[in-house]
Amino acid sequence: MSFQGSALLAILVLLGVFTAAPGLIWLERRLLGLWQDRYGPNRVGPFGIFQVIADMVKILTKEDWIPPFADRPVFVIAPGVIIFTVLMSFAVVPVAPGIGVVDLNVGLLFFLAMSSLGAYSVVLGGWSSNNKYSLLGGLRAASQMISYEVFMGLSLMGVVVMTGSFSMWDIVMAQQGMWNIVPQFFGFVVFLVAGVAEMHRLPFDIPEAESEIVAGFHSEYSGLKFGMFFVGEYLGMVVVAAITTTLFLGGWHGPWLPPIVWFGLKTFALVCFFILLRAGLPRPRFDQLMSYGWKVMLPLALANLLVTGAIVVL
Amino acid sequence: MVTAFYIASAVAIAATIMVITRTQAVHALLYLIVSLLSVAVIFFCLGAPFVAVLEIIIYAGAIMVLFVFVMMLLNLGPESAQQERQWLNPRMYIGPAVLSLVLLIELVYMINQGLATVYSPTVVAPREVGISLFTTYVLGVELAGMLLLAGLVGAFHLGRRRERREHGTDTTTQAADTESSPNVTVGEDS
Amino acid sequence: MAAIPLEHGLLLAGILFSLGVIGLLVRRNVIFILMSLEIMLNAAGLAFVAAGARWGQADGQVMFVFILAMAAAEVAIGLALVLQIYKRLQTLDIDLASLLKG
Amino acid sequence: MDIEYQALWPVIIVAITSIVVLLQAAITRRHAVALGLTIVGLIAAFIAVIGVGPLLPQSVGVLLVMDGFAQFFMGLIIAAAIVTAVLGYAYLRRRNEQREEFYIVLLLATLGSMVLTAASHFVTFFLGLEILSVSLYVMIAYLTEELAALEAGVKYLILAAASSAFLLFGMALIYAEFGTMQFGPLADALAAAEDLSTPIVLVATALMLVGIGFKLAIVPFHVWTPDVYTGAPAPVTAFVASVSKSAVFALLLRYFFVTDGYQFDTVMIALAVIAIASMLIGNILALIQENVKRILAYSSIAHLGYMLVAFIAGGDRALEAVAYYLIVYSLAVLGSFGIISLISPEGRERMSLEDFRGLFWQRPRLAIIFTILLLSLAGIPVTAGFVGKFYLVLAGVAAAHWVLVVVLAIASLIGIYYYFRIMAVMYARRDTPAASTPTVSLSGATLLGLLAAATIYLGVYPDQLLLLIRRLVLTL
Repeated sequence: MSFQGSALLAILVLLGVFTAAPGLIWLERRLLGLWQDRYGPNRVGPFGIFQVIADMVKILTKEDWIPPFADRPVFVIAPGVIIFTVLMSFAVVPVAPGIGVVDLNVGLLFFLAMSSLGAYSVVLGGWSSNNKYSLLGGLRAASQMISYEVFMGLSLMGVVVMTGSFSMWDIVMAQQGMWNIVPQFFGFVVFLVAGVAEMHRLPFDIPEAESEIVAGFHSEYSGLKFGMFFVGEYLGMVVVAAITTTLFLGGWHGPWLPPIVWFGLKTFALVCFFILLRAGLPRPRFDQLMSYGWKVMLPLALANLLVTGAIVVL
Repeated sequence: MVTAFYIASAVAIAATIMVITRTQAVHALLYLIVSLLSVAVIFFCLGAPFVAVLEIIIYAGAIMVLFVFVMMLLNLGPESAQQERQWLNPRMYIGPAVLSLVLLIELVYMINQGLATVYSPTVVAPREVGISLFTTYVLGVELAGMLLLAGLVGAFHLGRRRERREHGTDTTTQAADTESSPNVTVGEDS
Repeated sequence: MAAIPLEHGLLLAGILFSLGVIGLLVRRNVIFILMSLEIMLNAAGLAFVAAGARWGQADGQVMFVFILAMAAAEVAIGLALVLQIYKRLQTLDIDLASLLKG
Repeated sequence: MDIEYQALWPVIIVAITSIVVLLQAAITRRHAVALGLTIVGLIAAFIAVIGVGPLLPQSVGVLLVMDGFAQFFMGLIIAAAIVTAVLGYAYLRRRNEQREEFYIVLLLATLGSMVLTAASHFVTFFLGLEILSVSLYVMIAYLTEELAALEAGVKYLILAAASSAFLLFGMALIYAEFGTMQFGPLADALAAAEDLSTPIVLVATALMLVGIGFKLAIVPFHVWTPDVYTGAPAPVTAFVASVSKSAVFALLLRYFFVTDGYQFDTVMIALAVIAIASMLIGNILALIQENVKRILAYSSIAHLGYMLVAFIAGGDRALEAVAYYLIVYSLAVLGSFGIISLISPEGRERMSLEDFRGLFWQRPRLAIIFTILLLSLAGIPVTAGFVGKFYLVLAGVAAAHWVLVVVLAIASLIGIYYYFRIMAVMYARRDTPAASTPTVSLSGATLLGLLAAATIYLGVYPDQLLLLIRRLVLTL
């Protein structure tokens, strides 16, 4: 892959991702409406499809206020971090044969690295706001994301053991015959749960938990910076969906349709699943979240890795 | 690659200088993270992609988060930065700087004398590192496990919060507070 | 891949190490001291990786992994102690915490 | 790749025991059970150390090598760990603290020390040292209620981590130059190199000596010693003074003997200066202390200096002398800190000289035991300390290091003064009635009696131990 080619692809992927985000916001609100037996946005344009654009205009024109008691530089950096890490994660996703930014031999680890850096955006946002609710949100985020990172990494190692490579492309190639979800079902489950926790989506949105700690880490944010957190969360959802598709659902593999469509469909289905989760599940308490992670997810991920390793060796 | 190496080196040095001169702990930590990230880039340039990513995941992503976590618990406000500024009189740097300079000159001299070999880094892929870890160094991995166990037990014991003992009475406080300590999140698997 | 002279890798490690030493000696706040220690350990790890790259062996990287494990254990205990000391003294000044002088 | 693990049973048993105690603490917290499991595990490991004898010498992969040398020091370390565990039981029984973790970290520290004695590779060298250090941070700061303990823990952590960083940097430079981290091949590479005075080797060795010197607490890396010895609980101090130093000294011996560190004149001169400084400064500073733990701390700096004299001499005689002296020294310091931990009531430790006034009239047996141990430390005839020091001097004389030997003699004379000062206080009459001392636990007192008896026995009949040392240690 030449440099120009990959740069072009990078731009295309970025554009695709950025146009996907507003669409997702609309989709989520409509789907939530559907599942919760109400309308959702339906005034601006047909099916409320321009609602997002209206919201965007509102967010962009709002005063971008930095509280005087906040730690300015950190306050400004925090929302940028999440956008940066999420977009970097897309670099290693193989969309279709030949379409993808880069094939790293440590691609999977690169994704984990970026998701672990993503924790800073929430943590620093919470700290720099200098507000007790934000601080609590930041503390919760730090412990939640660090803990769930452990299981996330462990749940993926089963796939790595089976494929014998950290490269995303190799992993997709290896799923020609059978998708990894079959032999790695428990890995899939753990990764999905950990993924939801990592991007702190509902029901694991403990760091922001409006009903307990106002809006947690982004209480003090407004305008564009708030928008970045907001968009970052949606992009995070897409990343996790895309990575799950790649690692467990056979990536672009599928009959009849062109690879890129298969990839898109699978990712889309997963995104809808995440939205369904939000519609269907209540938020757990913080200590429940932690003990669920350490007492259920960790043993499950370890057992999965152990069994996979044993089978591969034998 | 070579250019990337030198740029990353410059960034690493600059960021590290910022770390040791900041007064606000979180700012210093952010610079430290930048420094670690640029060291990761350097690892990549040196043909060691595996440790490059580990540097980000574990060093920048886990150990440093632990630092932030503790800083949030301590809630060091602007006063502590003020205090730090008073302590950090520029003159204080002179002595240690001279000492370190001597150390550095020694190192530079020695490195120039010793290894005048230009080498082209061969990429040592994760697979090779993994195979090496689990064959030759498998005992080392076990020992590293025991090391982490010591760290875990130690952090649990030392970081444990407990009720203050009542004066005069000799109540043994136990068990009740074993769950309340959130700072046992150090069980990172390497 | 183009050549990077080994001494430049080691040199960078040396510079970072020296900066860590300066931080260690100048700082009085325990948190900063711990950060300086991290800089030093990381520099030592960098030296190992550079050395491993010279010989084209995985050993340098293996050693780095062990250094990571050690740094994690060290920081966990160091920060636990910091929390206890702060709770007791309300300061992190290493000089104030000196009952034991002699 | 097949690795022969049979010879490693002692190490494996200690590792398993630590996990068993951990699980026990998770299920039910019983102090006595934790002690019992620890002792059983350590005794099993000790038996295993003797049992693996016929298999030796055996290399375990490239990382470890089990030989008579490792066997000898492992035996010493395990025995000292058993003593520490019993003392710790008596000590923690009187404290309001979660107790079981102590045994876990004690076992891990023992494990790290054992790994050090058998290390034949930088990786095990480093990991053994770190397991030991990390466990020691916890043991030193174990009583989190006490500010002094916390402070000692933080100081030790900062200095130990810094010294580890120096050590690592030195190792990295050697690896960069020679491309191997295993002691054996490294020795070959060193022998093959035409010019040994290249700066890189010297600087790397110097950096590594900083790391090792710190662990041995020799001048100028001794600053932590008095604070840590005073702040840490007495049984832990005993462990730091005996086990941690024996293990690191064993490693130093192996590293220097295998890679022939004696060929570097500069390094040997530096070591000689360090030895002289340690002997003099340790003893002189000990003179002005009013705290028994601090006196013992400074005296331990001096004792390491004595051992360096023999170490610098090199050869089989040095190995013999150092091995013998480490046994003698461990007996004495374990016993001395054991006394302090036994007579300390709940809460505060008894460690100022005044606390010892009139001890003889209150607890004659303990006072006599302490006297024997102090005499041994001072190197008075009939005690093991005399024989040990005799061999150290012999090694120095044989190598014709007259300056070192003379300094050793002068330093020992200074030392006698402060040991007798403690004794004089013990036998003096008290004017004011003493505060009641706690009941001394029977197991602890018996143990100390045994240590004192062994000190006398080795002073009168040193032959058997010497034969054992010749058979085991000289396999290096």
